[in-house]
Amino acid sequence: MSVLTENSSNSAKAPYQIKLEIFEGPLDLLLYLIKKEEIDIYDIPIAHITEEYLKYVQLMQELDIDFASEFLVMAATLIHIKSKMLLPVSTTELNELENVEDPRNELVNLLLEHKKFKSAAEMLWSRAEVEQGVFTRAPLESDKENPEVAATVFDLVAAFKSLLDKRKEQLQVEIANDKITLTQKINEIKNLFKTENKISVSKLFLKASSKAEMVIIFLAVLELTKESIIGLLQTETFGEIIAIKIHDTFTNKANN
Amino acid sequence: MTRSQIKPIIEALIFVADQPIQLKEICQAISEEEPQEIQEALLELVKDFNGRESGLEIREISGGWRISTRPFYHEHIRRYLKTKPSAKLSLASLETLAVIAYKQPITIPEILEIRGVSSSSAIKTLLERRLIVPKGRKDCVGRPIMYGTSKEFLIQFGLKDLSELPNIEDFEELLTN
Amino acid sequence: MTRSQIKPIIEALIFVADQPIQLKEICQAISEEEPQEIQEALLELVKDFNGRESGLEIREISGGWRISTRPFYHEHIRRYLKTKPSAKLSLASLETLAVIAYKQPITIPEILEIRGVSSSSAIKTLLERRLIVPKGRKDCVGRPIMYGTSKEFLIQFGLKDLSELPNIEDFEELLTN
Repeated sequence: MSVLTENSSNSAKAPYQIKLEIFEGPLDLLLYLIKKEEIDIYDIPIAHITEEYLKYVQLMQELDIDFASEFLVMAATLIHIKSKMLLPVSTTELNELENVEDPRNELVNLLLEHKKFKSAAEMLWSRAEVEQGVFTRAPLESDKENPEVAATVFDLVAAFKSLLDKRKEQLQVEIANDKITLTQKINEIKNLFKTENKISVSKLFLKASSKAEMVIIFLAVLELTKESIIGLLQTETFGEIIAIKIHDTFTNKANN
Repeated sequence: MTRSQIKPIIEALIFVADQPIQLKEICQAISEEEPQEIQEALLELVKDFNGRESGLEIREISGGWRISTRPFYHEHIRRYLKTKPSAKLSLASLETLAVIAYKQPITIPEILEIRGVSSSSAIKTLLERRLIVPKGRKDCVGRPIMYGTSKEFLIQFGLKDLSELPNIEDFEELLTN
Repeated sequence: MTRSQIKPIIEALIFVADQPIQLKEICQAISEEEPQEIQEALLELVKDFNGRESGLEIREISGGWRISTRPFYHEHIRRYLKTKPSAKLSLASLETLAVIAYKQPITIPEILEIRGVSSSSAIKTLLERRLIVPKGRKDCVGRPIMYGTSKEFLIQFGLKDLSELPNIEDFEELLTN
């Protein structure tokens, strides 16, 4: 997440100095605050840091910056720790002071762990920097004896997924192609009526080679009925539906 | 630069070039030095490099310079290339393997339908590498052979059993966008 | 064979291999000699080869041996190849990679716990760059996929093997000092 933050020290008087900070997550933001306020990580003034933290979260909200829900979870954690620290410690607890767990411990451990991995990332960064300057020989003829792509299970899933996606596209294209043939279908049926006066609708469907084509035939019949070029006739309930030619001049139209 | 500073650069350039590299190209890459000086450094480098008791040599070939193995060692090289591990797959084989892994048991016509292209040579490779095995015949016209993945497949992809095979949902979030 | 006869063969084999070649593979190609003798010859070759004033070096990387250019000469090589350094990983991706490298095998929820933030886009990048690979499933609710680093990781970060990574606790000392 990127956040515009005000420059801390003289924000009251000087006009806000805005600079861009990158916080990868709540732990990053906390580490930033600890560094900025020069706080001892082993003795965090939790009330103060919570206040500072909430200021930033509020700022993000005000600036309408899209930030991860993890930031709010951490805010809740901080408030929880703060409230625990405010609770009076009973005398019996005081007697066994060493056994009383500091409510900040878990957070401190998280922060230290996070910091370690940040340093490890920097180590990787500088290693990569060196290795980027290292080149291996150009491909040789003999490499081709093994024309290969390294493969892991991730490659398997990715290959399978892209095949499925390709298929989905193809199906869509097929349906799209069929849509173009609605006019053709209408003309086809019109042509049939040049020589016939009535045709059983189920016979029209028999010619369909796919579900999609059946839908197109159905649409074509509806279209022709709407334009009163043909009429539909059913002599008994659930009986055969017959299409009958009604528009006498349509053959001439089609010939034009 | 001194000559002993120029020589390693030339050596590195010859090494990374995918064609015999020409003197002209070397001079372009080391533009801060005089071509005359570079040519002399090159000749000295070749003499040094080839003077070692080495399996490699720098040779002038079709107007350029190239590092290659000395013919004397070709027998051992051939022996190595033959046994070269082949844990890797071509893209066609990988795709076919993916279809078989996720849709097993599956027949060749069914694979054809999913991939849209004939996969017989990929299937041959996969069989040779023992990544797939026949799993009986399908009860339909022609009774085609069905294929599935093998134990070797599990080993090569580091899976305990087929249930460990990641499914698309596992990567949904990662594969989209 | 004498050692000075074995060394050039090993050199030629390292050159021909298109990925770091393992001692085991070298021994298979020179089967007439004892592995012990071959190993000693290899180490002597590396010492000789790298002792020269050369633009190249033999390095042990990702469990094998490879000839590559020395980093010092990258500028001239880039000038010749006309390449720019490939896009580097973001620090966020590197942080995720560091967590995976030190805690492998590790699941996405576990990474989230350590990093305090979801890492799916970083994981996607790392998978695409082949720096990490799925390593089976964890035996717990939901059986999430576990991830670990790949051979390519070792190569890109110039590591012999994972044990060459500095100890993570050493970073702690750096912090406290």
